[in-house]
Amino acid sequence: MVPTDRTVLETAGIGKSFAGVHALRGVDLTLHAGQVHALIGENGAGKSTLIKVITGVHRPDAGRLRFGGQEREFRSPSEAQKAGISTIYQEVNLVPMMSVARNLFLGREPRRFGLLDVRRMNREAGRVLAEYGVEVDVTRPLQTLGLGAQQMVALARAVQVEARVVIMDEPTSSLEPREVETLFSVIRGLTARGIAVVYVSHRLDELYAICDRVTVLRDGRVVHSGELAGLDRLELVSLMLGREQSVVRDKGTTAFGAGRRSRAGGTPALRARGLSVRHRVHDVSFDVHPGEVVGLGGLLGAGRSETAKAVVGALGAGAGSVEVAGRPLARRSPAAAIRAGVVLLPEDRKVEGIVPNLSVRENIVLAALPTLSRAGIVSRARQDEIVDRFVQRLRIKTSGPDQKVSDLSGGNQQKVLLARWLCLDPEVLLLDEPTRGIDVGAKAEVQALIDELASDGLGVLLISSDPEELIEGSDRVVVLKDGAVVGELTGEQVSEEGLLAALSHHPADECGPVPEPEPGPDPDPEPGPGIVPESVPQPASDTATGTDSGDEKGTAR
Amino acid sequence: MSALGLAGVVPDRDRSLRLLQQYGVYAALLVLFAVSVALDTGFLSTGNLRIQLFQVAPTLVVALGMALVIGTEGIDLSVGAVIAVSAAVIPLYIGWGLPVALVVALALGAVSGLAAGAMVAFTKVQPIVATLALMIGVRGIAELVNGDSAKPVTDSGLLSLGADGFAGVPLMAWIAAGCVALTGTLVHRTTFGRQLVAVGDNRRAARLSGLPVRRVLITVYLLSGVLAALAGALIVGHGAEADPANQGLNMELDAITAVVVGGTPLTGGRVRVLGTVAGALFMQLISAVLTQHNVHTSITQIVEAAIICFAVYASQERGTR
Amino acid sequence: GSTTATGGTSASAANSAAAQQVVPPSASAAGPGCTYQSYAGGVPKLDITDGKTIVGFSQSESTSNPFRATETSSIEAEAKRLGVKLIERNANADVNAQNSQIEDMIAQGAQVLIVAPENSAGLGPALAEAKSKKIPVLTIDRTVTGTACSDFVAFIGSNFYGQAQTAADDVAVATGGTAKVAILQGTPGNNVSADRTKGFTDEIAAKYPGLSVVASQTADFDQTTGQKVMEQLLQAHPEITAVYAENDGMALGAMQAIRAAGKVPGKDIKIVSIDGIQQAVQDVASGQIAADIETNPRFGPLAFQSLQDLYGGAGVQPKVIIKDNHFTSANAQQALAQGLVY
Amino acid sequence: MSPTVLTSAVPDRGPEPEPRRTTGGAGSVGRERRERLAAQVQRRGALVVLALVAAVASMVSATFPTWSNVSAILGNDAFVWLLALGMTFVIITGGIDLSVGSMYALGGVLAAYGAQTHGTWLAIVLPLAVGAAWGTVQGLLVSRAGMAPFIVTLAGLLGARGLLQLVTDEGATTYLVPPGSAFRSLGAGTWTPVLIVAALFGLGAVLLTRTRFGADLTAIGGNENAARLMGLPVARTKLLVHVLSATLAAAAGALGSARLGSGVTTIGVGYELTAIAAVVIGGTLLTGGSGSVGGTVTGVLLLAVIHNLIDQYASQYGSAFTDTVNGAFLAVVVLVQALLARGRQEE
Ligand SMILES: Nc1ncnc2c1ncn2[C@@H]1O[C@H](COP(=O)(O)OP(=O)(O)OP(=O)(O)O)[C@@H](O)[C@H]1O
Ligand SMILES: Nc1ncnc2c1ncn2[C@@H]1O[C@H](COP(=O)(O)OP(=O)(O)OP(=O)(O)O)[C@@H](O)[C@H]1O
Ligand SMILES: O[C@@H]1[C@@H](O)[C@H](O)OC[C@H]1O
Ligand SMILES: [Mg+2]
Ligand SMILES: [Mg+2]
Repeated sequence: MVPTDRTVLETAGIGKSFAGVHALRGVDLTLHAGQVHALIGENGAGKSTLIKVITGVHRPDAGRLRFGGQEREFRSPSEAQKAGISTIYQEVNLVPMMSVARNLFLGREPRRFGLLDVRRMNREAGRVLAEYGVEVDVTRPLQTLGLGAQQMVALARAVQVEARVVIMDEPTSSLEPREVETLFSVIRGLTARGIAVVYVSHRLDELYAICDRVTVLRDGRVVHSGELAGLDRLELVSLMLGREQSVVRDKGTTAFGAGRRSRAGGTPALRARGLSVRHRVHDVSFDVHPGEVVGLGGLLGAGRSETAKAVVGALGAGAGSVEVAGRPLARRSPAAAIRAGVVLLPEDRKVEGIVPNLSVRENIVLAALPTLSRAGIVSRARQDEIVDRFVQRLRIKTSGPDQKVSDLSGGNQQKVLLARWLCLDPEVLLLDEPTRGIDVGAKAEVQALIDELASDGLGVLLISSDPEELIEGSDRVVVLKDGAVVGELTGEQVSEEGLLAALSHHPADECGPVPEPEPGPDPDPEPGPGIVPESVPQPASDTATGTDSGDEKGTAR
Repeated sequence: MSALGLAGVVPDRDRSLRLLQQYGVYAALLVLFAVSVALDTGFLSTGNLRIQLFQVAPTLVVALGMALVIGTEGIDLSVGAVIAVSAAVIPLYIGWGLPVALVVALALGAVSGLAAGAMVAFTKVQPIVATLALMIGVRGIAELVNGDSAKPVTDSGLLSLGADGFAGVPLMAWIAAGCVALTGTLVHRTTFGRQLVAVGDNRRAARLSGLPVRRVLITVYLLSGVLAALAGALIVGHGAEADPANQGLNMELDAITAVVVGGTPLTGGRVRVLGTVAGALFMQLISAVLTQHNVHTSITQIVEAAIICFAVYASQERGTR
Repeated sequence: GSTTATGGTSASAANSAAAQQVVPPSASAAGPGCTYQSYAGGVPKLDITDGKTIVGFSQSESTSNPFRATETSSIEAEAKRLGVKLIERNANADVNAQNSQIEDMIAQGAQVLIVAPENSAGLGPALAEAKSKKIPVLTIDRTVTGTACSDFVAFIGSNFYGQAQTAADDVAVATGGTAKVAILQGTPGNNVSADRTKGFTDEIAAKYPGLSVVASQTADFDQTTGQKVMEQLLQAHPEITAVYAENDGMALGAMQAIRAAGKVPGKDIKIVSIDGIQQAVQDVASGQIAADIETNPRFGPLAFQSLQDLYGGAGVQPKVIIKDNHFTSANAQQALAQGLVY
Repeated sequence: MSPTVLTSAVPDRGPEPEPRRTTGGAGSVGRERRERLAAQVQRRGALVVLALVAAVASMVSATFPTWSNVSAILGNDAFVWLLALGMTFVIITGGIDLSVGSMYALGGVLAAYGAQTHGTWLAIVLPLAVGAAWGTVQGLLVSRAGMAPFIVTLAGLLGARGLLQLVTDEGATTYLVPPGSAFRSLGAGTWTPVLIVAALFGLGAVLLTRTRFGADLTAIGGNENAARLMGLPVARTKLLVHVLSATLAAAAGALGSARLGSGVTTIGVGYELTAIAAVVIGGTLLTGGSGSVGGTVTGVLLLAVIHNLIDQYASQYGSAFTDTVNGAFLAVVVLVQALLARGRQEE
């Protein structure tokens, strides 16, 4: 690989607190040219804050920043950008109503005679995005894309810039393995050109696949910094969580138990028939039985999120019918669905989930309010009881129930949303990327929780871009493609190979060439091909990765 | 970077900034009051204070409704016209007794509010245009209903509502205070209040969380209409005349100013009831002082503009960087 | 699209009973009047009562003001009486709108225009358009800048400056020449307000050293605002003994404020006002208002007479100043009884 | 940063990933075209309504389609439409400018003052300079002090009126544009105003759709935070947008006074609301992020046509009736448009 020891960026003693919350305390970080530096830690550890301090979004309370051999302080993101630091922030930060092409080129549009060259812009945008595996009409508003595709656009945008440092805050949280692979090859291209990359992710496999060095943050402090190669997963996790390795050892990549069996008999908890949403979902039908976890599989933009939304009637009047425990849902609206016991944890927590200016408490009880109040007056005691219970149960890291939810870290916001739904005691849970952006510890807890809820008789529909989570968590998997069901995996078929097979299967009415499922790999009986495809050269330091996923799987069973 | 030295200081500055945001309106109000008294000690006389309460009450009542609407990220330009409708029907029904006239006026306010709410909730017309259409049309209707021109009102009940006091404080002020208490309870204690701010803060999330978004929207416009109609009755009572052509003109801007000066952001998701009271009082004091000191209209307007900017700047939320 | 005016019901009666009287020529300019031959180099002769000629009437402000309502219905009633085809517009106090409305009446076929201008300045485009189409324009109630018998036929209306002088005289009489006066001004920027302020202050400066103006604030010709402003002024200046209101609405508001301050209008504080609407004249009769100077809005008969003079050869004087009534305790009751008040 | 960087962004790698299609099958091409057509109709709802109203008007009224009627609308209203042009920019950034009505009046007074005292050059320079300065102050308060545009420009509405009254001696002085002044020719007739205004709208459209400034302001309205994180010049753009709007309003007032022949002090009251209505009717989102100059043209024309019709048919029933019809018409127009646009948004 590229031999480097050139320091590009260096922070010393960075401290930052928000209204009494110490988000960062004395953080030192050193980035080397041509290396990928992993930044990891629990939710709320301070990763995003550090990135925002470096790039001029926040002003540090203490500490120094050296960049390109000089002491610097960026007063705005644009200053940092001009200096050569390109950043993909944690939540997709693009302009939803503008076209895909416009978003890609904002601020550096090609011009001709002083005016924007729109045709060239669209042409180039189409070409660039195609290279990233996103083939869409680039004149469409960005918001019509799924979150994953939006993330790819943000990525393409960030690496277009001539930069010396590229920072990626959870770039893969909504990506499928295939997109992750695309991202990796992009990163390799960057390091080859001597660019330093900061990589934040809660998916440990990714770190081993791509990172050279690692810095672990805990409660705003650096608890470890060094070569990644020398650390095994267990050490890494125990560093992050601040717990003994022996305690951590019992947890695998996923915390789903193997005890449940599909219970296909009886009245389904949820019965969806012929769901259609204009242009997006076509005649989708499926059942979810009590105690069953049904996965919804598919590639980016397959229409999984839309299917889930269609179930609760969030997309307006579409065709199809929904029955909950045998009773048809007469009105199709989120409110009606919730009353019937069907709740949806949306994928885009920023846009569709949190109510940013309300407190943690108010966000948690938001949907449960009517049941917590008498004659329209809310009972404070009953609220507090619920809030306390869920803050503990989900280990929500907050300075208190009165903290503004938008001030929580991304992962903790996600937990608040989960709490909002769980405190309703629903019959059917529709979970769209429930562990998106959640740290390993919490992820395991959420997964265990899903298990537990299912064993208690809930029906769960699980959407996850993490195939491992999908496979291990689901009793059955319904596979979608272009908004239609293309297959269903049951029993032994519920495996990554089965998923790939279903995805490559083509319904009869389709024409055109049959697409290859993945570039390269044969359906491999060995575990974990979806996570670390063979086409990815393993990092040089790789001792753990090759066997890693296998090991983890082993421990999980 | 001198940040190291600052480390201890920054949180304190943060804190005082936040305090300023929280209590800035009240501080500004106090300062202004002190200035008024310093300029003329007669300002403290009960007679003068009564006058200020008389004048602020209708604006405050309207502003409360406006604050609710603004909390949902809306705006209601029709309040002035609703005042006019209220003024138009009171003389027509006062013969049946004050209660009947009041009920009719409030009901019409509710109808107008319902129309605004329905447009906003069902057809997604932007609030500013929906209520602009009502602002024009409803005033036209008020003038049509009224037939001719301003009418004197002589009903003793209504006049006493507009001029008498209880415990030395004008009835109008008591009524406004009652509205403040109710609005405060509604916003801070009830499910509805919580839903209102959620709808204003993130409507999509509110909808996906099963909140009755439409009902909330319709209700706030309806309340705004009813409160405006009530203000109309107070204005008619205080002025002893009903003039649908002129009463309530510019009231929408006065109310919005009071709300915003009081610290409620126009972007929704937050309602400050007491702040609105302070905002209304603040604006009242400014105009009182300037009028009483016989300042020219030109200077009055310029000074008002400057003070609004200053007050809002001092009390606005500033992002902590 | 044109319609024959459907005049107000009671307006016709009032129209004749209290129709405008012209101030004797000494006050207005004498000399050869304006005729269709001399107007802007000559315009076609018309018979406005032939049932075919279209007369356009442009009203400047909302008819919710009794002055405006009476003015409009007076024109409509007279048009109906004469069998004139009338089309009309209301500009709602917007000069731009008044320009386009006048032009659009021209497009609709208006051959003569009666215009109540919103302000003295700003009707240039409409007047130019009319002139280029050889359409005479008669202006009523407010003046416009320009040349009579060229840009417009003539002006018919009150002398606002003179009204204000009379008001000052009335204040002096009512208070015995010594008073602290508050002025409630009309809408700022409006030339009626300007004249009514200047006439008043000029007059007391010239004649009444005992009258001092302690406060002068605008109340936008509006009753509610008049009350508010007066309430404030009474707090700051308890010594006020007289109020001059530039229209009746503000006077009515001031009375309410005076009562609320525990004083008696007409006794503790003398009020003089302008316009002469019913409600105010009743208060004159009951002694609460000292005097009210009329602004007579019944322009119909005089306006159409002037148009007939324009085409008939008798000619129209450039400035036809009307004789406004002057209501005092002596004649108010009688005027009310005779239906001379609008 | 040249766009050529693009080519090097993605490194070569083995097999190209299988491109994914949004939609399956061949029939999808036609569907997408239809979809787009529908979207166009929805987006241009105001144009559809305008066409309908104009068609009906031409059928029922003999005067409506005549040139003299059209020129009565165009000549007198066109300058005022510039307020809506400026407003379009402000609204697309997610802001609002309530001061334009007062600024329009102030611009007119200043121009007349300039023409009367120093001649045409001052009549042009003075209002533009004051407008730009006023817009700068408002823009700074919005962009640097982070204040809500609504409140800043509401204060501006008051303040500019106050300034106007100060300049005119509380409205007592009226400045006249001397009859022979060359300045007058800027506002005379029908064609001059129309051409000036059309040119400015054309420039506005280019500015909005074909320059970085236009792209930046749209992005700011769409997601200000993202725009900031993307490194766009947020503060500068917001400042410029307010300068643009105030300057256009002052220019409109100046041109208006060239037409009216004087600086009318009472003019412009409530024009801000009409301008906002025109912009919004034209399909620009009040919340920012999306809008077009063409839409605003449609909006102003639609309002002008409606007023013209109401004047013709409702005037004889009095101003109260006219107001009622006016409000009802506006409500119907926005409702129809909202219904047309239905289904465009997801919820
Ligand atoms: N603007 C803010 N105001 C107050 N507190 C904040 C703010 N931003 C972050 N915090 C707090 O700082 C801490 C660190 O948050 P940060 O977003 O950096 O975490 P993170 O490591 O990125 O977590 P995640 O993995 O969940 O994204 C958290 O406790 C969070 O609540
Ligand atoms: N290549 C693509 N990648 C991503 N999204 C695409 C792509 N092509 C089209 N889209 C659009 O993105 C939207 C995504 O739909 P939806 O969110 O339901 O999909 P999803 O299966 O949940 O995918 P995601 O993981 O992106 O959320 C669809 O409207 C689709 O048209
Ligand atoms: O009061 C009247 C005013 O309202 C009108 O506009 O002009 C004439 C005045 O007398
Ligand atoms: Mg983070
Ligand atoms: Mg999805």
